[in-house]
Amino acid sequence: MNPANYLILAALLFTIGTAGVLIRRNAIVVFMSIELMLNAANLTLVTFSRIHGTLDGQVMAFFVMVVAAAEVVIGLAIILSIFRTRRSASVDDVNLLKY
Amino acid sequence: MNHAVVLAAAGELTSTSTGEAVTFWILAPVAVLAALAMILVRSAVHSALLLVANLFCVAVFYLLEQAPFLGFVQIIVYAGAIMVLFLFVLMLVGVDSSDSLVETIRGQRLGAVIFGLGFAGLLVFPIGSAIDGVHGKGLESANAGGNVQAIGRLLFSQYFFVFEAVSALLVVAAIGTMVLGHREREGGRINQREWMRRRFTEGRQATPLPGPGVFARHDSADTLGLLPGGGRASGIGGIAGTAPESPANGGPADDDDGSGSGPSGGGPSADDGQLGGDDAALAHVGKGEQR
Amino acid sequence: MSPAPVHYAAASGAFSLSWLLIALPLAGAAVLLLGGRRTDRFGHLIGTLAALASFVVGVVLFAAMLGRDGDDRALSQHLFSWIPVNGFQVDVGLLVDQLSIVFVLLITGVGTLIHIYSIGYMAHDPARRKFFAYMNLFLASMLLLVLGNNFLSLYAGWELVGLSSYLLIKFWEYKPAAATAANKAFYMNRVGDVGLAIAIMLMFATVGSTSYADVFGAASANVIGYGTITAMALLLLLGACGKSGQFPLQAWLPDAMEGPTPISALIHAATMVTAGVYLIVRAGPIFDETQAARTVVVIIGAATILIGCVIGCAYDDIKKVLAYSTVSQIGYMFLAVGLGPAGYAIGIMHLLAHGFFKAGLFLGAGSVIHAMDDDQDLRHYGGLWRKMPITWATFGLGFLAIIGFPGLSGYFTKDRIIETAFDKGGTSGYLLGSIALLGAGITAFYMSRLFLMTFHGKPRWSSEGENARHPHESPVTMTGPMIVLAVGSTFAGGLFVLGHSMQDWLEPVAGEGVEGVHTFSPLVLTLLTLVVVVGGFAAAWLRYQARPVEATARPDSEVTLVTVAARHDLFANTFNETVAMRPGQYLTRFLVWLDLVGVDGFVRGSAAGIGGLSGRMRRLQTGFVRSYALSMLGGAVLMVGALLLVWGG
Amino acid sequence: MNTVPWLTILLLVPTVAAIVVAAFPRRLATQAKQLTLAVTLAVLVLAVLATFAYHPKRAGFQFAQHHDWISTFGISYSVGADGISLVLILLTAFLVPVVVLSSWNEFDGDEPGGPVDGGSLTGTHDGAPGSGVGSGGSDGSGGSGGGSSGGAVAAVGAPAGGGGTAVLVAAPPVSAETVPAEPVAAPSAAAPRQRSVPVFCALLLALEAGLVGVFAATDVFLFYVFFEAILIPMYFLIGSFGPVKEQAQRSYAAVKFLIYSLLGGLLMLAAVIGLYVVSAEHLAHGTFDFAALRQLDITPGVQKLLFLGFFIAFAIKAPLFPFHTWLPDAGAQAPVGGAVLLVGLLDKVGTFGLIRYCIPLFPEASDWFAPLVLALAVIGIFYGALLAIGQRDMKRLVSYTSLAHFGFIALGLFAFTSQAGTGSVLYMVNHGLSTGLLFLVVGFLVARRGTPDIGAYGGLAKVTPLLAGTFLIAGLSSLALPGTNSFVSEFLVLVGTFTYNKALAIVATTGIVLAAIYVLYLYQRTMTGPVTHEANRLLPDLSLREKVVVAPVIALIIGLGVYPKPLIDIIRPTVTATYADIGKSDPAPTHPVPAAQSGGHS
Repeated sequence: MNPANYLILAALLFTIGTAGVLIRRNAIVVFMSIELMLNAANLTLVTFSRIHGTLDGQVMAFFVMVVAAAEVVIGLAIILSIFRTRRSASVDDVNLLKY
Repeated sequence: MNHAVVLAAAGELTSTSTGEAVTFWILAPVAVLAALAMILVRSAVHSALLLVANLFCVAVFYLLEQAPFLGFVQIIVYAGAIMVLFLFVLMLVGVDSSDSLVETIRGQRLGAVIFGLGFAGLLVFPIGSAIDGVHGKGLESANAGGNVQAIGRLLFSQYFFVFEAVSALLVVAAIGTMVLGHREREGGRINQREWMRRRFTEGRQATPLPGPGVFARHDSADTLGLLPGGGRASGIGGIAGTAPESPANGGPADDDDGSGSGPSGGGPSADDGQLGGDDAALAHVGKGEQR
Repeated sequence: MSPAPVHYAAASGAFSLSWLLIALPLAGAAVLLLGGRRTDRFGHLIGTLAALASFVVGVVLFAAMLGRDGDDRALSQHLFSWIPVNGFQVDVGLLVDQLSIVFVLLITGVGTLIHIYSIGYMAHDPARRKFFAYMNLFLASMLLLVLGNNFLSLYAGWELVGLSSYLLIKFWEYKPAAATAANKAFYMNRVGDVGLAIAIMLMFATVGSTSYADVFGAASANVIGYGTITAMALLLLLGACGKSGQFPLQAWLPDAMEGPTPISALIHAATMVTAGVYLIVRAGPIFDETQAARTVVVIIGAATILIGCVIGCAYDDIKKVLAYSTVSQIGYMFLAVGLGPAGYAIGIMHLLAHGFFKAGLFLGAGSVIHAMDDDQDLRHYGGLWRKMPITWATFGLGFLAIIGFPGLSGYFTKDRIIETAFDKGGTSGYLLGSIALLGAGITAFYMSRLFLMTFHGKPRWSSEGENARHPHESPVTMTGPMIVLAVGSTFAGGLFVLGHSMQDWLEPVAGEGVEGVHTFSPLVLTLLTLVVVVGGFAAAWLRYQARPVEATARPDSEVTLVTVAARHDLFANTFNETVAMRPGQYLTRFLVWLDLVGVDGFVRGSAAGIGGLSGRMRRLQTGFVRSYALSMLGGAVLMVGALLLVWGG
Repeated sequence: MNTVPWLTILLLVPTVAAIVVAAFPRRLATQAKQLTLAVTLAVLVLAVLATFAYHPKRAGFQFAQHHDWISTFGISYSVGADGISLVLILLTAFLVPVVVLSSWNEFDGDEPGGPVDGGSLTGTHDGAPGSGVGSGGSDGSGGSGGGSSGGAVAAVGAPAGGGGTAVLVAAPPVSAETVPAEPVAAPSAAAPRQRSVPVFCALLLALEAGLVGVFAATDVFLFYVFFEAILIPMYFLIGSFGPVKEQAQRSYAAVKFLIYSLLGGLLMLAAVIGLYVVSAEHLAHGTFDFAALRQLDITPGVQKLLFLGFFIAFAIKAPLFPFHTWLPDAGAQAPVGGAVLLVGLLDKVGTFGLIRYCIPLFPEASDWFAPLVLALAVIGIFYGALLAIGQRDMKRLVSYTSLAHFGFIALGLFAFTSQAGTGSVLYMVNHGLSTGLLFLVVGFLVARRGTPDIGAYGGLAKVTPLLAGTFLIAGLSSLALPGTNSFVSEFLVLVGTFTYNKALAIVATTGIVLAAIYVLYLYQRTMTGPVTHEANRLLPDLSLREKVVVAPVIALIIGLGVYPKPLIDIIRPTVTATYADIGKSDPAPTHPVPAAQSGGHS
């Protein structure tokens, strides 16, 4: 089966993830979209690993996952600390750093 | 032994290209729809679950692409741990804190659509045309002794340094979370004597609250149980009516200001407002006593 | 026939002292100016001594020159190299020849007399020392002008003379009118000087040097193209008109009467205003080559004669009348000089004669003004001859000389000019001759008017009442020079003309007038001028002696148009103002505005523009994370697009 | 080559003195002034000795010294003097002591006009933390100051108020000799702030050092370094030592001057680097050495660009027509001493640059741009004169007159004949003297009366005859009367231009009438006529100090007018060589005098 399909799928997922980041205001949903984008990237990596016939892609994907995990942990902690002081998890409320 | 079988099955699965194609064409739309739904659905929990669905599809794709290890790691780590973490935080932040889909920033949605499509178009068309017709060598040779063994060999040989760096990263992440999560305790350590004194100061609910389900349908941080007196219980030790910002005034409709205690233990850190309330009362009492 | 080829012998013997001529008055001026208050008491004596000493040196040089034979009287002395830049080698040197020694004698002679006169005239003026300092400065610069052997030193003298006239016109500085008159004089002189400067530059461009020897050598060898030499001559003429107050630039001379009277006598009658005539005669070889330039000179001369005479009749201020008479007399000189080699000598003769009698007239007027407590209005005079007999006598002689009473100097020199004008021949000859004749008539009229209104008729002043006048004869220091000048003005004419003495004297420098055919025999011509002069005198007699003179002039409405025009200097000043001054003011105001708004505005504007731009750019930082994410995505899309374009294509 | 390193000495003496004087505490004002005067006079003596040691006949740079500085880029500390730079160094050495002497007690009681209000120098920071004027590198002028408005900031005077921008001037690395680090005097709140005289003297010395450096440098980069270095002292002179009352305009003028010159400087920097690159292509190793760069034959296209870079910087510095608007503001707001140096010397760097760098380095481009420059020059002559006539403020008026004079200088430089070139270099010196004297006299008037507005004066000739006489001599020199120095140079410029292009010269010559108008009209409004204001009646005439200041300048004005030969002999060979190098020769007279004819002394 032609691997290009996977790549196109991954591209689509990545774009949807990006759109999610841009559109949603709830921090956590934004965060989930980022996770989706990471997944799309992983999918691309695995597909290329298959195309090239070496496992480097998969190792990369693996590392991506680990980094994603670390990132999620920190991200959520930040969201929580913001929520604790700001009483809202909306991304737009955090807009004091402006002109 | 049985996981070897599963691995082998996953391997056959992919070998017959037609099987792979069939699975792909079934799961691909599912994945896309799940993703689309995730960003469009109002409730955060629903989008979390949709994301889980998407993750599962991707996991299957990994399996299709001779990456069984990654597939299962995906399911275990991603779907299992990370998504649970999300749900957990969702619970803390407020399950129904879904935001209205009305866009506040002018031109944001339009821009998102344009650039999104632009980006997708750029990725798909030129790159797609470049990759088209390439069949790739497949991973039979690489996965010879089994995918996990091969990855393991790579991990501890070529990528050893990266492996160490990433582990360091994880340690840092953990510490980071603790730092962010930690909150200094305002007052001194509240020992048992102190709790008892608070419990019986005048005008507080001395007896324990009725168990969950007696009146309230559920008592989570965001939808608190109803007290007999009609007010809402505001988490542990809530005092009906007396606290200055008593829950009765009801903060923003969709999320009550009561928040569950932080996920990690480390002392009964009732939400800030509430604690504030006790202090005020205490301070009031305190002042009274000292005078 | 152009003058003999130009060669100057090196100055030797007495002539090596020629630099003293300039040095003495210059030293006098320096001592008086730098001396400050301490030299107040004897300042005027130093000044007069300096002038006298310079006169003595002049006479010595004149005597030495008489000793040499005709052709060997041009002696040049090199002083020092002034501006040595590759091709442009300018040295300061002195040229003492027939023409310049004549001028030296006139300048130092009349100058000394006027210095003596000023002792009396300025006796009660606190700043007398400064007056004598500036007078000495004037003498030095005038001598530099006439003695220079290089057009550039002539130009230096030219402007320094302008400066001293500026300083002396505004001598009574507290009078605003004097200051404006001085400025006006300097500006108009400067306009003339521009012409002279450009002429000198043209000389350098064509001949490669600005010294007389080279320029006249090239001119007489008619190496220079006709167009260039005509341009050169016309530019020199512009300079001459500026300095001598001729037709286009004559507005400043009457205003210069604001200065003290000795100054009007010395500078604005005898010496400075004749510098223009000197320039044309000195640049003879150039003017000989271009007929066109000479015609222009003649036209300007004729025009100025008429202008001077007409306006002279209308003014009641004694000094203004004399000023306009000077303008017209110099017109005569320009007319004579413009007639080519024939006229040079005659022009110089009239110049010298005029120097004497006009200075005499001015000093007489000064003594009258002095006596009448500085009142210069003719209508307040009358019957003064009894009170001031000496002034009456000297003024009378000068008056007779100027109108050309037979036997006196004016008669000889002015008639020769009229004669030469007629001898030019052809219609132009008749036209010019008749203009000169008409001029003589009108001159007779206004000079008689002035004389009669001042000295004869019923006195229109009173010795009592609030503006009481006590006319009295001036002290001897003032009447002495007047007498000398009166004597000079009677005999000078005869001395110069009879026996061609002056003509032969100037021949090597100014060339020999051809004794061509006379359109009228000399006798007929003399009778003709006499008739005209007597007619003018009679008209004045009837008008101002027979009938009583009104104390105040009739208003413009009752007076003929010509008189009204004459009272406003034939609208020369209004013309200058409308053409030059007012547009200049508007232009200045506009440019000041333009500079503030335009050029500076652009600078400030660009600064404000950048400020505004950055203000707007600031708005981009909305604070919303999502808009930043959008711009990042936008950037990514553009980058990928660009990369694909570059590599993908 | 000459053994005595004259130029380095001339450069070091003022630098060291500047650092020493800056270290003087505020109360030792008079000692500071005396030391400064002694040093500047010593520099003058040195300069004169150098002139005697200079051999006009010998071509090329004399007193040349060459030490590598940043060898990687071929930048070297190389100095050398030719006719043009030596004369301008002489002018610098002469004018600075005159300025020191003339502003001797300008800051003691400050303007007699009014008591010094608290905020004269404090640069009220209105609360903003002291906007320290830190310029990188060694010459941090340490301008930190207490926030409170009352607090006295004795710093070099952060030009606060509107222009309180922290001026981070990218000071060139080596500029040890520019404004020396000055200890921040303890802010004494009580006494009304007087401006620190030691700092004023230090600034003057630093400016003198910078100017000597600019004229002596024969390495293009070193020239650029000094070109920027002289901006800093001038900026502070204008910013904090100008008239007391107009605090806002003062900082506006200072900032405008700095940014305008910096803009020019940056363009020049680009051109300098371009030059380096071009030299790297042609020669094995890129260099900034002037002599080497002169031999390069750069393609006309590149030449035009590089020429523009240099030309715009110099056109801004010596204000030519469109770039002049900073001069009147700076001239009006600078202290009199500063204004004399600004107009007398700083602007000369621009015209000096034109003949030293623009014309020799880019001959074809100079030819190509010549019509444009000549047009700007002639416009400048008329524009400057007309604006001068229309001014109310005397200092602005004198600044505009120097715009007209620079028109003449630029005209002479780009007429490509040795007469015009020698004339314009001589004009630079003469303009320094005549406009310098004019500014000094205006300064005396402003010191007496407190206001530069012409309306406040009238009829002073009677009250102060000596001052009026000096004013007249300065005016006459400014309108180029024969007998004064300017006439020689102006006539040379006009004659040189005439042989190059007749029409241009004729138009320019008519400019001298306007010169007469603005000088005499000013003299008339201030000096002649009755005494209009009571205050004018008792103005003191020139004091002994002022006479001592004015006397040498007048002597030079008249001396150079009568006998300019020594100066011309120094300038002429260099200018002729410069023009000969780029293939320009004086047009021969069209009808030369037949040799036989000129018997008399030519």
